[in-house]
Amino acid sequence: MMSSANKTIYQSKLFVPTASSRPETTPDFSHLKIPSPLASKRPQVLVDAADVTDLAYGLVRVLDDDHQAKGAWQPDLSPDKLRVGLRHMMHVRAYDRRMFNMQRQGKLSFYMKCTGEEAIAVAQGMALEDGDMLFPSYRQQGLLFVRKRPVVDMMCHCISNAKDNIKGRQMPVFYSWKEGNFFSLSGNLATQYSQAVGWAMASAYKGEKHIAVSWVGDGTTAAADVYHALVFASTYKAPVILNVVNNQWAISTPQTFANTGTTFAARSIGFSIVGIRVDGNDFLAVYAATQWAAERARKGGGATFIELYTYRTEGHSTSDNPDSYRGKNEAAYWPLGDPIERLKQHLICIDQWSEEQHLAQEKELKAAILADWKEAISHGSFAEGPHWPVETMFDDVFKDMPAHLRKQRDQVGA
Amino acid sequence: MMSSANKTIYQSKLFVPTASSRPETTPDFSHLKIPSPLASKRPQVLVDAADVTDLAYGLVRVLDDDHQAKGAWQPDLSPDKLRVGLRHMMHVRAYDRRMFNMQRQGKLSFYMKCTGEEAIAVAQGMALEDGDMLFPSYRQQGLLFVRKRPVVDMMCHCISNAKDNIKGRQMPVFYSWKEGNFFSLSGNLATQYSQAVGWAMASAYKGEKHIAVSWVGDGTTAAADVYHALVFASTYKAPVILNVVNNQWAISTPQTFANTGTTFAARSIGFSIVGIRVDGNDFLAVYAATQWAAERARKGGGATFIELYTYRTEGHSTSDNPDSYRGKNEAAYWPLGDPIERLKQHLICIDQWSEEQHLAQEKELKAAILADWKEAISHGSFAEGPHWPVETMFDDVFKDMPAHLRKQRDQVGA
Amino acid sequence: MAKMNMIQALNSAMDICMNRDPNVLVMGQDVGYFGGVFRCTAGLYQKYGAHRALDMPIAEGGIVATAIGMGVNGLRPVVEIQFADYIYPAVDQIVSELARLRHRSGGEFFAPVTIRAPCGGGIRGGQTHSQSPEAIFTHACGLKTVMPSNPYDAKGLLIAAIEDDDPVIFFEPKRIYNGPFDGDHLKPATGWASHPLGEVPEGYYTLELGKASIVKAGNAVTVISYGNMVHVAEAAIKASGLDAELIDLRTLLPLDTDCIEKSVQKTGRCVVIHEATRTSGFGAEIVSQIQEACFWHLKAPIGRVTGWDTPYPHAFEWEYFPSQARIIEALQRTLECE
Amino acid sequence: MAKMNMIQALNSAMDICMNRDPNVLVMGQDVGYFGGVFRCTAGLYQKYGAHRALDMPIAEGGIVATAIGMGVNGLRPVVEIQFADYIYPAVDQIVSELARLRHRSGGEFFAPVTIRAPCGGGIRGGQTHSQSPEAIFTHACGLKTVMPSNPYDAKGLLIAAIEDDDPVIFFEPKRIYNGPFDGDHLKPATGWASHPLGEVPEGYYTLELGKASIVKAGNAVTVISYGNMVHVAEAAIKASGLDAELIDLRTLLPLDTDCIEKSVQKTGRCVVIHEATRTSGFGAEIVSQIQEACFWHLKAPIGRVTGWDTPYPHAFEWEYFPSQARIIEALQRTLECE
Ligand SMILES: Cc1ncc(C[n+]2csc(CCOP(=O)(O)OP(=O)(O)O)c2C)c(N)n1
Ligand SMILES: Cc1ncc(C[n+]2csc(CCOP(=O)(O)OP(=O)(O)O)c2C)c(N)n1
Ligand SMILES: [Mg+2]
Ligand SMILES: [Mg+2]
Repeated sequence: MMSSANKTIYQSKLFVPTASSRPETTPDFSHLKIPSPLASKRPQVLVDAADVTDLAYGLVRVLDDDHQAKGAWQPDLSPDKLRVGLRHMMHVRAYDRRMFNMQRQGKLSFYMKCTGEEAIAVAQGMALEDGDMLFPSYRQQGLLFVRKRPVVDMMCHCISNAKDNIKGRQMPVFYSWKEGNFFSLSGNLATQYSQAVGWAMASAYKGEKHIAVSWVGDGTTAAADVYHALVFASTYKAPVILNVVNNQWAISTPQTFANTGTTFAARSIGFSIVGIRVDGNDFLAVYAATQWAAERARKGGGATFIELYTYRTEGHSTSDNPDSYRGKNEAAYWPLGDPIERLKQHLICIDQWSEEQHLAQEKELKAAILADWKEAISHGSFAEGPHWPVETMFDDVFKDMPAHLRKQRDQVGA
Repeated sequence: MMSSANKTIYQSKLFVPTASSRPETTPDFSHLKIPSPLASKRPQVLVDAADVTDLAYGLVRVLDDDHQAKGAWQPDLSPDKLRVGLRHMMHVRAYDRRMFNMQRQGKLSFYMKCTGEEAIAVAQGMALEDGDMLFPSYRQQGLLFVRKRPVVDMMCHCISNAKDNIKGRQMPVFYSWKEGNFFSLSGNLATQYSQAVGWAMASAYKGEKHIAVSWVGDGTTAAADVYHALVFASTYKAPVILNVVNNQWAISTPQTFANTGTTFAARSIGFSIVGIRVDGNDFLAVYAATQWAAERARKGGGATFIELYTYRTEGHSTSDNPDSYRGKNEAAYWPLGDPIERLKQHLICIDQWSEEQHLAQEKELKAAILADWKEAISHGSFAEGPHWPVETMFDDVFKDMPAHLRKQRDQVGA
Repeated sequence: MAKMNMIQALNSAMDICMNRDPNVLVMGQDVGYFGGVFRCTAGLYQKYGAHRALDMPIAEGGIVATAIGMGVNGLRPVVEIQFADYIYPAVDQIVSELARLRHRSGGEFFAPVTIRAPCGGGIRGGQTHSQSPEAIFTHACGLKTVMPSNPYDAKGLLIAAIEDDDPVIFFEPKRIYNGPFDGDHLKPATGWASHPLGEVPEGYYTLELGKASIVKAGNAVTVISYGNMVHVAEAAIKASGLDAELIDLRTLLPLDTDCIEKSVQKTGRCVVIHEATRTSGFGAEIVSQIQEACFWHLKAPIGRVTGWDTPYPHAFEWEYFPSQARIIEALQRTLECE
Repeated sequence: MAKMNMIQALNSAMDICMNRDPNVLVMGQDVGYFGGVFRCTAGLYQKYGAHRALDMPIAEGGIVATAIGMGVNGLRPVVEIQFADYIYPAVDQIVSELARLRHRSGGEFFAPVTIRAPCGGGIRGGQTHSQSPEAIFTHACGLKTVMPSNPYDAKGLLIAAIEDDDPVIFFEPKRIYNGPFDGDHLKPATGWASHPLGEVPEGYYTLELGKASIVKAGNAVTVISYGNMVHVAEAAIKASGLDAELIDLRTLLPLDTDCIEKSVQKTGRCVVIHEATRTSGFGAEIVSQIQEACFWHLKAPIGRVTGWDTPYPHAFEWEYFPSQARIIEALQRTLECE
């Protein structure tokens, strides 16, 4: 198959996965089976993993095509709570929009949106308790909104200014927020996943009730740490929720290079861990599955592995242009819709929301974000500062600064 | 639960796996379900993994309790071939015995037996083709016997003498034999497993028919490389057989610290890889399953994951005393018997072997091994040499020796 | 000859090797259809197919392991690690396996794998997109370690690396992919087109691994560096007007000790520069060898200008990055000694 | 005071820490019921239970990762890596995570994990049971790296390491677990009972991390070493009759530069000794710092006596292991310079 000067020409038999679409093809998701909300059973939380393997191959849904809540997984969520969820999701989207634009204007070095995936972090965050420890990846900014991290503080981190709680040390979006039990993000994919299991083991060891929750993307499931998380979580029945956000893409690489021909949720079967595949764009389903898993963990049932089936509507990051590797507008073909739109329609459908309220809230949030941004840059911009004093670069390498670092610090001229 | 001076006392809720037995308890394997050879179906080789998940939870057997061959997995093996298999297993055992004793006499620095597991490497080796590439762990010495590695050469390696093909570089049992397509053993567990997948991918890429075969122990399944092997083998449908030799123990650690509460074979389910659990002490079953998997791989069906259910009858190595961590004589309680004894009884049962022939062969092999040993030490002993010339230590670090190594070599005074 | 930036030069090297030898394939995250996040493998998928420009799962340890297996089976895999910062999950396969296979098997097996990884900072990448972990690989015997500083060298060295039967760790300073960078981030960026080493033959050529190059001759002090820092050093030397001899190591292991020693024996003074953290960086090895081989010629302690012993910070990138000013200061300190 | 070998001293350190603080637990392969393949955790399972002397799956990366998570949740895990040679699968978690967590989170999070690993050769362990990979960890900022040479130090340093809020990589030279070893493998083995540093208090005490000890004062040459090689150096000094000052670093990072510099400024000569491979070993860092700080005092090039740049061979262990003869030769070479 490949041309070559004067050497053997190989007839390759190697299987290589293909993509859902490429720029030269038209996206087509018609092969996806989208079951009705009535199709999934909701087992008791202390069920044996071996008895519910169907959950790993199904798709837990609550909102049906007419925006009604249906089926066994309907969570007990008041309209008020639903409105809070909607608001958080809209808040996240407004935040992402502004930060992305600010990056385009050179105010941030980098940014990553979670557009189309807002239901995941928001609904999951709301289904958890404050004392539960979050070990997120970089598309769960929604958790911070749920836990009421001041938006200004998030922005100050993203522009590494003098009010950045992590002192200008990390790229934008690599948040850390101890007070909110939100673990410091790593650039190295997946490393937090097995750490979360250790945190959960410690919680069990101390006899406490708090659980750990972690997230990786579809592409990241291939990493060794994901395996470690599954092996250790299962071996010690750690109270942990391990989430896979399957947004179909890992930069330019389709999820087919990680799903090994089956669902991600199925990966947990061989570890006696319950795997649940959930419509990640269905706020109610995400909430319900998370609540179920959290209860299971708190009751000593151990880990749950949740695949959140969703779609990365935009580019990987500000460094990325998805049109160069996937079908134009693939997002528009995605059959599970948009999470904000779906919850909005549900609320309208049950007479708890209106287009007008929605528009007003959108406007309000946009204005709030703008005000937050203005306040944030009043504490310093990335380019101009003020930043933390330069010599603080040498702090926190160790608890107490050893002599060789003091010497280096002095050379920076502090 | 734990005493402590003036600090909190924790009420740990952490689950910690237990052992099949410890010195203070009596071994008991009565909970194990040992199905009849008639219980497993033998599917077509190009079956979908999702359709045969039962194979991962069953136990493929051929020899029944009366030593008859039964059921769907009966391989097409002539009595001659069975006798060859028996002879190889007895040869391996005789070899292990002598080498172990020689270690006890200080002639080897270290040794590892595979007692009780001989059927695995021997039957698997026989079911493969010579061009298939073997990526073994340290208890598959049987493969070398099947592939006709001269025993003297194996011994010369184990005593690092002047005839050691790997030039005194490695500890005993870390064989390498390129001519026999037997990959160099690593001390680092599991690393060869994912390498085998790469070898198999290259075979497919080149359009060749040879497959790769690799082995890890039950304990080693926890290693990251095992996950990589599964993910990559599945993603590229690599023609590879991935074996787990579940001999119940990893040094002092019971398999419960690795099996995550289910069978090892089940681990492949979430990767769309067929998992088969096989009675590893049943020569015919091991042969049949391997043949099936090899055919599947050669026909483009991709990887098979085989759990070989067996028992480590003796200590981990010459550095180990199993009586300090497991029930006395646990091996005697093991319900699947001894592979040599079982094949012997089968052959007797079908009138193709006798106690007399068996004893005579045992004697003959013992004598042959003794003669081999004498020849081996005639080429040099570990303590006294002759070894390879000392300066060869600097060879093969690179293909051509760079200047800094030539300089170091000269300092050794070569 | 053509004008090429480093990305194009590296791409050309891989293209030529793939064209000459069907056993060469490129593999890694996003290297296939997309052509790599830095575009180094752009077009290879389209030209050679999905089987030879292989997209791979996000498991660096698995990528290197499968590359080793392929190498043992006669292929010459060229692995891309998306950022050098993400090479650590593959360290066991690299150090315990790739580096030692030939030795531990008595020469029976080897895997001619090349591992490419963009390294270094200056792109506002923070602590996990800026590292220079080369020292680790020079400590593990059995690996060759290369870091080119310009398109011409990059192409010649990469072809040599791919053809080499030993494993090669090939670090590419990403800050200079598109143009030389002298450390002054406020100056407008310049491309490789105007740099003499941006002239690159379109066809096949190799540069021998293990040979340094003298970027600029001089008598007063020897400056030893590699990768991006060569350009910063060159600019610092120019700015200071000092009569320094600048050596671009190109290959760290095997190290071109002849070139180094000859220079230091001439100048009697030396400054070693790298971007990696200071303690146990490769500079330490260079200093140690020089003080041993050239002790009686040395008129001043050998200086080191390096990254600080902290993670690479996002906000203080330019305070971390070894600047011209720091280099000049070190040169002057060295020259003041009498 | 009691007579203890290193295994007993380490065991006592862990016992004391577990007894004082319920947040301390030990974890690793075979460390629970069995008490570790070298018996360092013997009895802790029986005394503190399966929850605090945790047997773990064979996945070093998973072990360190869970330890980090535990550390973040308030525990003080003491991890055993069965052999230092098997620390590589955990390198990503150690270097990218454990070392940097405090810094990258602006001081919000940290994990006070101690990682113990038996290192070094001389036990016929071949290439994968003999390595000394300490240099790698000294290059990754954020880790403290320790290697004791005797029972008294081992206990005091291990308690200090466990109590330290920074992560500590704690290497234990396994060749001297049961007795000091002077490099002469033909001599009958002697235990720690007859060695003054085999006298170990039974109770709690700590030795400050980052402080070297002067094993033997002297004026003619400074010998710097750590771990097993301290004893080989001591014997070599004795055998040669030279007036050498012997420094046992004990902690590699932070390095006790005061102690080193004071000595070299006095003697003007120095030999650095370690068992790890030479190129980019920690010796290179020591040499670099000394030549910088003590340049004007140096009367001879600083010598390095190290393992060769080859994998640790099975058959030629004693040709690989830095011998007394090689040390004496280096000392003499250093002293011959005028
Ligand atoms: C260990 C490691 N390897 C590679 C990368 C580079 N990288 C950053 S994000 C990414 C893709 C991740 O995709 P996925 O897990 O699907 O998450 P998503 O971006 O879709 O949310 C890659 C390869 C990294 N950060 N860490
Ligand atoms: C990466 C790594 N970690 C730890 C070890 C030490 N070690 C050698 S054998 C062994 C137990 C392996 O048990 P298992 O996989 O069940 O194989 P078995 O010995 O039972 O055949 C361990 C922990 C090693 N060799 N490599
Ligand atoms: Mg994704
Ligand atoms: Mg085992």
